[in-house]
Amino acid sequence: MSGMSRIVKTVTNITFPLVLIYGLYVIAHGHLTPGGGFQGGAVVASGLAMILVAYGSVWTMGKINEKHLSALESVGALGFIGLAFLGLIFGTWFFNNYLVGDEFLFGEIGKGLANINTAGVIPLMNFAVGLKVIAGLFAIVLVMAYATRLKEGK
Amino acid sequence: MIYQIPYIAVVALILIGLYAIIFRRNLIKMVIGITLIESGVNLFLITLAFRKESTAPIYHGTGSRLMSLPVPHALTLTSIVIGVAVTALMLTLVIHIYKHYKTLDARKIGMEGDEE
Amino acid sequence: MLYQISRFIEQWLDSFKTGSEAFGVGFWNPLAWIISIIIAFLIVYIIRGMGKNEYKEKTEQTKVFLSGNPEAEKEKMHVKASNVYWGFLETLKWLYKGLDKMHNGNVSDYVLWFVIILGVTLLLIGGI
Amino acid sequence: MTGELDLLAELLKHSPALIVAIPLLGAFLTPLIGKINDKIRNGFAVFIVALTSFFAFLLANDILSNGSIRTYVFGGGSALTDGGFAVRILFEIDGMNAFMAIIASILALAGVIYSWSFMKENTGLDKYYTLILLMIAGMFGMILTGDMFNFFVFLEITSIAACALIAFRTNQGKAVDAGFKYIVISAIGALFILFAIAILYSQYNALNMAVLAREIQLTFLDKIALALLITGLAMKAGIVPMHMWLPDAYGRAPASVTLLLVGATQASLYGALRMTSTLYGKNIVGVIKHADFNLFSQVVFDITLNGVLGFIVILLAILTIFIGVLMALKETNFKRMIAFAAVAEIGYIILAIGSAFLAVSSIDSVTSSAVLSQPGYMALKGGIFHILNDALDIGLLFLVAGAIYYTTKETSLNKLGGLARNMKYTTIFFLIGLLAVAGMPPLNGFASKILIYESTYQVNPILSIIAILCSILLLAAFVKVFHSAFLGPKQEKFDNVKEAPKSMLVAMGILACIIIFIGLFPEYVLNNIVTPAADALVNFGNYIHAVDSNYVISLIGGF
Repeated sequence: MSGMSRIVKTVTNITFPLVLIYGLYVIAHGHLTPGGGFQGGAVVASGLAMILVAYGSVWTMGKINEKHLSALESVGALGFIGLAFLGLIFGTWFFNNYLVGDEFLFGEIGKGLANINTAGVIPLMNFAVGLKVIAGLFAIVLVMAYATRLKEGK
Repeated sequence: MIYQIPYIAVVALILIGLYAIIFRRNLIKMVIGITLIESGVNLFLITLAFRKESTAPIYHGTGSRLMSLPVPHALTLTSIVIGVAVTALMLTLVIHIYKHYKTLDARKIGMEGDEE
Repeated sequence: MLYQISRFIEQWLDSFKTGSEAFGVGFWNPLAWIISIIIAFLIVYIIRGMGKNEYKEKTEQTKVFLSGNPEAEKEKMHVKASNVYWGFLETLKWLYKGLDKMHNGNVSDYVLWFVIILGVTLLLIGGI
Repeated sequence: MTGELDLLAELLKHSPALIVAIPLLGAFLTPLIGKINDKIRNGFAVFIVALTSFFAFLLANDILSNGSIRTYVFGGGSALTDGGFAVRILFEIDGMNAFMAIIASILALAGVIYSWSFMKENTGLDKYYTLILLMIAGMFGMILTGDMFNFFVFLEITSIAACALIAFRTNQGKAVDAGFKYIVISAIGALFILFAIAILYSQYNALNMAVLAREIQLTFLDKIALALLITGLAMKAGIVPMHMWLPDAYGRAPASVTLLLVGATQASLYGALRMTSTLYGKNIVGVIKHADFNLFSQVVFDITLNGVLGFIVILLAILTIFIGVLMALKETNFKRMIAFAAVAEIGYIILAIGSAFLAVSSIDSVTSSAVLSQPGYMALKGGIFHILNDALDIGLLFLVAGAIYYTTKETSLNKLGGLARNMKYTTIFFLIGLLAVAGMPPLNGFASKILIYESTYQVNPILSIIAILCSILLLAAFVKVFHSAFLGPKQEKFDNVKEAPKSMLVAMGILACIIIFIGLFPEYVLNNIVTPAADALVNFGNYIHAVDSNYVISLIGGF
């Protein structure tokens, strides 16, 4: 897939940060509002897919390798499982929410009923899942786009 | 009656999906059929969560309003996530199948025999 | 004394039954089977020992004799898997024709079977 | 000393979660470790699976010897929330789960050890090990979970990983095609299962199996859900006429994957058993032993449902055995042929289970108590025993087929021949597997088949006659394979064929040793492993009681 016109590229450049921020917002507020790691990750990945469409798969493949994405995905999954294991170590059960009611992580930002620091370990898990989803979905789209590039020439 | 419409849609979606899988030859259309069934089931879950005049299950601090059930929403999300994985996998396989057979006709591929 | 011996023999014989309800009554004890297999091997060994011992390798004796016909290649001598039960398969050709049609490798048909069975089960279970 | 005991008790307490968590952790660590060295990665995978198996055996030992039921609530707390809502995800392990966990861990261990040499020539092994560990995690999750939706999730994890593994050799078009078939079939099956779960949730507001089993009323919607569950899981278990994906998938997957696929199929079968006899335990099989009169007032025991279900299952079982055996007789592709034999073996299992259902329905309740008759109980035991034996026998045969593919690059039986001269140990292993599958004493297949024959004979003599006849045909089919692959004159093209590598022999040896052990001591295995599992299925009340302690039923009767 080759790149698209200059207009598309410019619009992508402008909108991509917005999409990125929106996606990260959805990830960060996953425990308070509808959303979470997967949804936010999907939003960010769709932003990345937009770049992929605008600039073409060959260009994108040059910037980021699918192997790095897989490694990132592994890191996200490891973060999720690792947090669950920490629940076994710090708390008493697997997946235990040992951080709930704790302040050392988000400190003053998180005070209040409907703020970030109300859910303990869940936002962290959301971040881990978000990382995994961003890497995973983007890797899927990237590999598929790269695999179909050969058809363009005919 | 208005509350029955989603259930009708559920059945319709599932039947259309099954029709697409069984009677369409194109592999991509079969994938679409599976996603249709999946949407039907997801819609069913979401419909179960809804109570009359209920709102989204988010705490706003004050007031005790009727909320729709959050559990089916969580189930739906999970099933959507799984659906994405399944769809991606199926499409990847379709790409590979096309590379090998140069066709997407389900009836022309997959015959198992002693081909060696 | 005599009683004890007969009792012992009885117990020994009992051990050949599995003695449990689960396996019923009969000579299903694995031990009995192993003993009988060993006995069978011994018999085979004895019969083998009774053979002529003037056999020598790589002489005229080991050559394949097919009623005077020349021997074919080794690969052609081997009975192929598809020929082993030829008669059986030929007799049941009408059945296998249908079965082969079932296993046509088309996933749509597989799903169709699923839907049929689902419908039958729904009718039978939902109908009662 | 006490410190060790405490540690062991602590590990035991957490083992249900660890059994699933350790392979998951290992799965995502594998690609990172694979960057260091291939051998370290392989060793790591074996280590992870060995650790998982250790925990599985620890747990199973505890459950089976004490007859207790363990629950593990994720995140801690009690299984039910204050209002009695059952929304927490929990694992619940009774005898049946422990039994299945033993099978899964044996298969997983053998599969991973086997793939060390078997997959050596392939590329992308990081992904292979990740997927295989994911599949093992999903399999264990399916087996251990006590939550309906969690069951669905693990089912999907297993099928996604399995599909990717079937299509692992993407340079072979047939393999990719088999993977596509598998994923279509499993996606549809799983979606209908999810639909059934949604129906159940809509009525009882619960996803927990134990709570659902407590609440279930057998309304019309419940019947629909039952039909959906049974059919969906039956398709995943490969029951005729929904088995056609099975030979395609088994035949094309790498042999080590096929071994795990056998485990996944058994897990689906376990799911069907759990659904019918625990979830609908009040209505189907579970009530049998617990003929408590207090309970009976709340029980909607439907003797017709038992009859109808038994009829359906036995019909499908006869079809499964017949078609599996007939196709196995004709097939000339080595792995496809074993796959058809696997179909037939599954038929034996569900024949036993169907007989158990039917035995319940045919007992007329004079004292208004429907007690599972002796043949029914025996059939259930035989069926459960046969799950173990089927997994081992078929698994061993697939490993042998894989070894032959590895050394000769050939799967067509028409082109093989005279391999017994080159591959002594493999031949012996194949002979053991052949005799075990065909149900020859003194091997394990016989021990469970005799139970099935005897019990089905008391339900209906024709059933056992068909079963024995098909067993003979199965033997005939395998004799064909033995003849055409191992016997016959030495062929020139196989002159350079050597014995399979050590790790493959070790994996085959593990399975063969277990087969011989079970064959020599069937009573021991039956009393210590199978009977607790069968009791766990029959005493569905204990399963509920472990979650909801208000639910008390007294035991009467017993065998």
